[in-house]
Amino acid sequence: MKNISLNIDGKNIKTVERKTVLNVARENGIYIPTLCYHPRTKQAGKCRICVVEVKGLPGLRVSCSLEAKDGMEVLTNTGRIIETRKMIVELYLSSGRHNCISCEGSGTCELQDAAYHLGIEKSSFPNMTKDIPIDTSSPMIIRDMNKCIQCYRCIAGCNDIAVNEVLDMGFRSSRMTVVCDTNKPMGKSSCVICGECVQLCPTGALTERKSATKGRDWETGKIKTTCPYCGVGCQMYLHVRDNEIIKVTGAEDTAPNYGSLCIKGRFGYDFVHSHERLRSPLLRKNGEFAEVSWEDALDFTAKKLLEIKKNHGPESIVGIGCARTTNENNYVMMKFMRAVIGTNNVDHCART
Amino acid sequence: MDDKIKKLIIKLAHRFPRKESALLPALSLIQKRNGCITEDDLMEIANIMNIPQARVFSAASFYTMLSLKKIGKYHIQVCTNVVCSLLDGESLIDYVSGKLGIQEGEVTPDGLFSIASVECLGSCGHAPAILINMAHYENMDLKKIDKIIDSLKKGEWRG
Amino acid sequence: MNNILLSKKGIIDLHSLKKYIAHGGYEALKKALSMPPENIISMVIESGLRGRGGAGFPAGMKWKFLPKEREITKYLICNADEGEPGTFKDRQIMEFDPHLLIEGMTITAYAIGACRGFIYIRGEYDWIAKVLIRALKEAEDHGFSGDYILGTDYQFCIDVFRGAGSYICGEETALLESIEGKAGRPRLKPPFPATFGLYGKPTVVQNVATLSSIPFIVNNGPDAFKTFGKPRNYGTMLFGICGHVNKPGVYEYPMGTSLKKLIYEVAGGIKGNKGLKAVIPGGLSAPILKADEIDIEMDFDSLIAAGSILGTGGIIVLDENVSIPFVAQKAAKFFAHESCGQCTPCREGTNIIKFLIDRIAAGEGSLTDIEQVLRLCRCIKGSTLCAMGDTAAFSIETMVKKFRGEFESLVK
Amino acid sequence: MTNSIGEIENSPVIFIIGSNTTETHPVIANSMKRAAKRGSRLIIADPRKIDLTRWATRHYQHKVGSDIALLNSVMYEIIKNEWHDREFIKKYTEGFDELEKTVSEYPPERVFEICGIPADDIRELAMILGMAERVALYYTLGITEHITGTDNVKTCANLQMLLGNIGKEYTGVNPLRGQNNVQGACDMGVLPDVFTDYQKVSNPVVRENFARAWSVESLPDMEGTKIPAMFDGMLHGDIRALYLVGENVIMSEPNQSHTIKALEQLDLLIVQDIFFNETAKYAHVILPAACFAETEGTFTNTERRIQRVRKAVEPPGQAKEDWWIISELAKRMGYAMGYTLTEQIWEEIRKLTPSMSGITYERIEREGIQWPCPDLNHAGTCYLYCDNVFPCGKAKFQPAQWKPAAEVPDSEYPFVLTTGRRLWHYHTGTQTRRSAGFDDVFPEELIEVNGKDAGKLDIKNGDHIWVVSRRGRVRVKTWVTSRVSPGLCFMTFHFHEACANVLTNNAFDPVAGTAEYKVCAVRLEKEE
Repeated sequence: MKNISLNIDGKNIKTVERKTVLNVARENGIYIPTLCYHPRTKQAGKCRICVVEVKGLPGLRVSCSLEAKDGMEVLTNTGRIIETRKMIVELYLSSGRHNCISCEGSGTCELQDAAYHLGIEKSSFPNMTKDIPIDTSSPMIIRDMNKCIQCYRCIAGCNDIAVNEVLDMGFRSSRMTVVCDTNKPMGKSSCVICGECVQLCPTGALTERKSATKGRDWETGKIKTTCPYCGVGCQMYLHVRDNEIIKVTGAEDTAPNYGSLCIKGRFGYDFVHSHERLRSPLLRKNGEFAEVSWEDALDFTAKKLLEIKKNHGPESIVGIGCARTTNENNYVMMKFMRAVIGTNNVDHCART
Repeated sequence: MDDKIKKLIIKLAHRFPRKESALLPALSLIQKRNGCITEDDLMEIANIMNIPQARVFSAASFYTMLSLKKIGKYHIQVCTNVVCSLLDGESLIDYVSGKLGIQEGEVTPDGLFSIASVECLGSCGHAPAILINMAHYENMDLKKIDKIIDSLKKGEWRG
Repeated sequence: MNNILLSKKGIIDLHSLKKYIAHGGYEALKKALSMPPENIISMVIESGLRGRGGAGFPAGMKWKFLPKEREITKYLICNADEGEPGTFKDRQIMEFDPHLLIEGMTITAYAIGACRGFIYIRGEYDWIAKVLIRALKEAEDHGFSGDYILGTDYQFCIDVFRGAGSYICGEETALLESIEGKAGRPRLKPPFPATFGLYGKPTVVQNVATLSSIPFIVNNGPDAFKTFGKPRNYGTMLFGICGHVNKPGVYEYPMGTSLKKLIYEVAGGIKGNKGLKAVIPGGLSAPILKADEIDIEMDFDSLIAAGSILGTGGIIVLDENVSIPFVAQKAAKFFAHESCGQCTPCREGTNIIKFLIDRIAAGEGSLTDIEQVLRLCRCIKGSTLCAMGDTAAFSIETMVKKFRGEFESLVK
Repeated sequence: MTNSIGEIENSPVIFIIGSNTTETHPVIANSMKRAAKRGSRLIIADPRKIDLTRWATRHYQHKVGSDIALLNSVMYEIIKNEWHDREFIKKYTEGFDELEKTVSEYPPERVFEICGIPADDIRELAMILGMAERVALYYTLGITEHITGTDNVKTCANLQMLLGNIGKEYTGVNPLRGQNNVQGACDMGVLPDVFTDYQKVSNPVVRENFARAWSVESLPDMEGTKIPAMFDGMLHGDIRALYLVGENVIMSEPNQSHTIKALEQLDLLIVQDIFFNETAKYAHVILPAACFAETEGTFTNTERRIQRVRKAVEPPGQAKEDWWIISELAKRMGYAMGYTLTEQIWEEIRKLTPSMSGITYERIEREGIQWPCPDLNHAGTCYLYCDNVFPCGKAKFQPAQWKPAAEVPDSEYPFVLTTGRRLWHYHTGTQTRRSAGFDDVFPEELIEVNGKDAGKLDIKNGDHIWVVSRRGRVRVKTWVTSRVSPGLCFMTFHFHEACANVLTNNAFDPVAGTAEYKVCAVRLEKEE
């Protein structure tokens, strides 16, 4: 790729071609607010908050869709730009119900960020909000269209990334809103609840139902790990607060899934904290299971295994490993059967 | 959706370089025949053209000539934009509303009439204008509209 | 005048192929098919013909942007979606002289190598669509359209595609979306239709009057075309004059004709001999001109210089009794209703402008409301995805600025 | 997978046979749908009208268990039309003549009788695959869970070798692994005949190597018992103890009553799990294990990518990580493993596993690496056999003959039951059914029945019916749908209330030991 150099806010920047002005600016520590742009859904040009001025070009240009060219001179914070950005944030604030106090999106909300950076507390435009009922029909996702900023990211995610093709934009003008199928409640639509839309939503319009009130984003630790379901091996973050997983999000910067998950990976985590989890070793005594200490359980098991090995030979013992647990655990299991029991009678359900 | 319309839509779908181009013609066809587009129609069209239902809804809810709600057999649309209203077009809508006893967006109890105000009909040179279903009427006045509505009531209509 | 587009005005039954041919129709097509396509493009560039849809982009240049390769599928689309208040010129051609448009399209398609064309006509023009369909059928039956045009192996067929009620579909990329079976929302540009148009293929979108000028240029040569109008603004324009005039209608006059002349001579002056208050010179989205500003030549460049635009050439004449806040209300209602909703400044901005102007007109507004309208207009300009936001803001801003007194007299 | 997930999106032709990808591997299906949307040809051969067919260029709905016949016929047409890759075959393969001979018995007209796809459609499929520059083939358990599973896989490989679709980007034979670490468990040698990296237990050098590393005198050389044979062994009394780590065999093994009978014979059943599942009821001792979120380690995904698993929360109560439990047992049996961290285990693995030698925890901190990765400077391998070097020298065509399933419908059991999974649940449901919301979306098992059959039996959508096989009966709600063709039904094993494995046949493939979950004969009875 060809090297180019351009000037942003008086700063000479060297980069390579085929990048957007937005990305070049961000790579060089220049803040440009965005709402509809997301690296995974690419340029959108809808919210218009990322506008910049370019010498020689009329009007304002949206930096998310403007290709950086050699010799370009870009300004990102002129009076006109700031005035436009402020107007956009105020338009959102007066057309939607953006109340951060108990919003699940608070802390990760990109509208909140933009308002903060522009120093906007409230809109000076008249209040145009409509009271749209909150869609709670989906078992996993809460849709509060009062907080929707029509950025199209959920639609792009649903149609271009996950290709489930459930969402689209219905109606027009200020009545324009995201619809599921033929304007059905999400829970009655053909939505397969992959949650791609939730992950891409810049505000609190789409949130995880199970995570509600469980913890603010800044209160959680995020641990990157591998999904425990199918063989795709999606990379994801477990959001943890007080030793509890409260949310799962896809890891956007790594193979193989680049942020996508399915219903199981994204929402099937709470079995971890099920009250039905086994908490103590159990021994069957007179047909009933009784809680015992690890010492007792292990002593009993080891003794019994040694006894059977002695009386019936190692071949009378078989082990079934687990396609669900780690390589390390499986290796240790295989080693145990071969080195300790002395048999190759070890298998797992590779076939189911 | 009856089989006849379905066949027509399938035929439409083959007319264009890509099937989905028949979406608007298909929706307009149903609108014209049935006076509104039902949810079943939307799903059926999505099925025929193999496009997402949401996309069909997106289009059906975007265009003003398509209606997702039942409208009257005669849908009277009065232009209320600049030129027509400067030439007293707005009194037309009040008059029709009074005559039929319904407000904008309502349907008469017999299902015969509904009224809507619309943006420019492209008749600025012959303002004021109204559109009844697909028929244009230009240079309107109260007398003319009276006559039209009366003839519609009597079932003598050319459109 | 009626030199180029309405030259056959008044001929009875001109829409029939027989009549059209009897008056020299399809001669240009015959001539064109004997020429190399690139010569037609050069001819059109030479004529200086600019698009009559509003933007005024040179037509031949637009065609030149298309890839030359014959094997690449290309489309030609006629934009007949005139829907802007004050605009009713194209219907004049389509209704009375449909073959002129068909001939112009067929020549253009041959020049750019398109095999398929669409006439995108607004849904409300049902009867005109029927006229076009009938004319197309006749043209096809007689070898002027369809397969083997005039015995050559050139093929080009045209479909009439009806809109369903959306002003924004007059924007060329929204129009493409609409033909593709979607809501008509403009696309982000670039890419432009010339490289990524209908179904992602190179496409030319051209207004009815533009395409209908082509037969004249081919028949008479670019110089003949240039005898009308003035440098950079050659040819004639269809002016639709409406509102408070004695003889509203569509008139063909050369580019650069005086607005004053058009109102007072051509359209017979102000109705009821009243005084003139203002004129909207190019469809509702053109910034308003005060009565003392109408001594102006009607062409692309002169109007821009005067702080307005030629737009569609639809002239709305407002007499002295008209309340400008009322006109602003209508304009705001129109733009708020027709905004596709895709980008924030246009979607929310036009909605709030409408709310504020309604409030002012109802006598419940304040000076701050006027300031807020102006602030919105200022910020919307240049920041929207397509040109509609710009023009909406420009049009309303001008009304408020030029007639501020009227607005102020309404507020508390 | 010979190739990688990342290649899917740009593959010109994607051929999917026996994989309900949108439901079983949703995120991979996303790539396939994206590919289809941008113009790739998505070709599906599946007995059911699975959701992915909505995006498919073509769907060939062949009969369950007729894969070999169909593919052989496709190869018949390919060879007949000379669409095969002669150069590749000549240079890199052997056994083409045998293949040619075998497939010559499968003209499309004859195969129509077996698979139900009209001869012209078979020809069309052959043409699409044969004329394509590159084809990537994907399959899942629809190919393997048959008594001819091994032959089915070989036939897929034959097709791809015939077309030269091996060792290149956007090609390959790509099984999509059903469980998060089934690839890893195999790689780790949790199989009766191999150590890690598929090193044979029968090889004395290998045994010697492992014995030295593990500080034991010798290691057993006799190939061990596969799962299906284990249950037979329990019934015969040869096998007295079963150490079961994280498997709910009662639900997941075919022919449930047979499984229960076998477990009841044991002197010792050790169940190490995270839940008290259906199988735990038969245990003598139950050991509580930590789950994926409570442990450090690695998983290997379907494209051979070794990725980190990290501890996020503490295990509940006294639950412990598997490796800890196993090494504590070993200690009590006189063998000290001496691990304190999983990284130590991994270091040991990579020393004994040549294809993973280059992979360390540090290197996969941000993104996993695909084996083979023989040394620390190796970047990992996106697709195998890139120089057409095969482990066995030349790639060998292994032609196979079609044969019918072990149990075919008859007048008493007139329907074919095939089984699989649904998007909404996983495996035996131990995880998804204990996660909130899943039972709201899909609360109970549904048997898919075609409308024609339902009409004949007077069954309405939503009716509960009895499904009966020679091995058992379950009561289940019906879903009348055109997803299945007449004569075919579909169920899953997610719900213990109505588990398909009560009905399934435990006949298995003699080589792989995989049971025929995909075919058994059943009868549908209306509930009185």
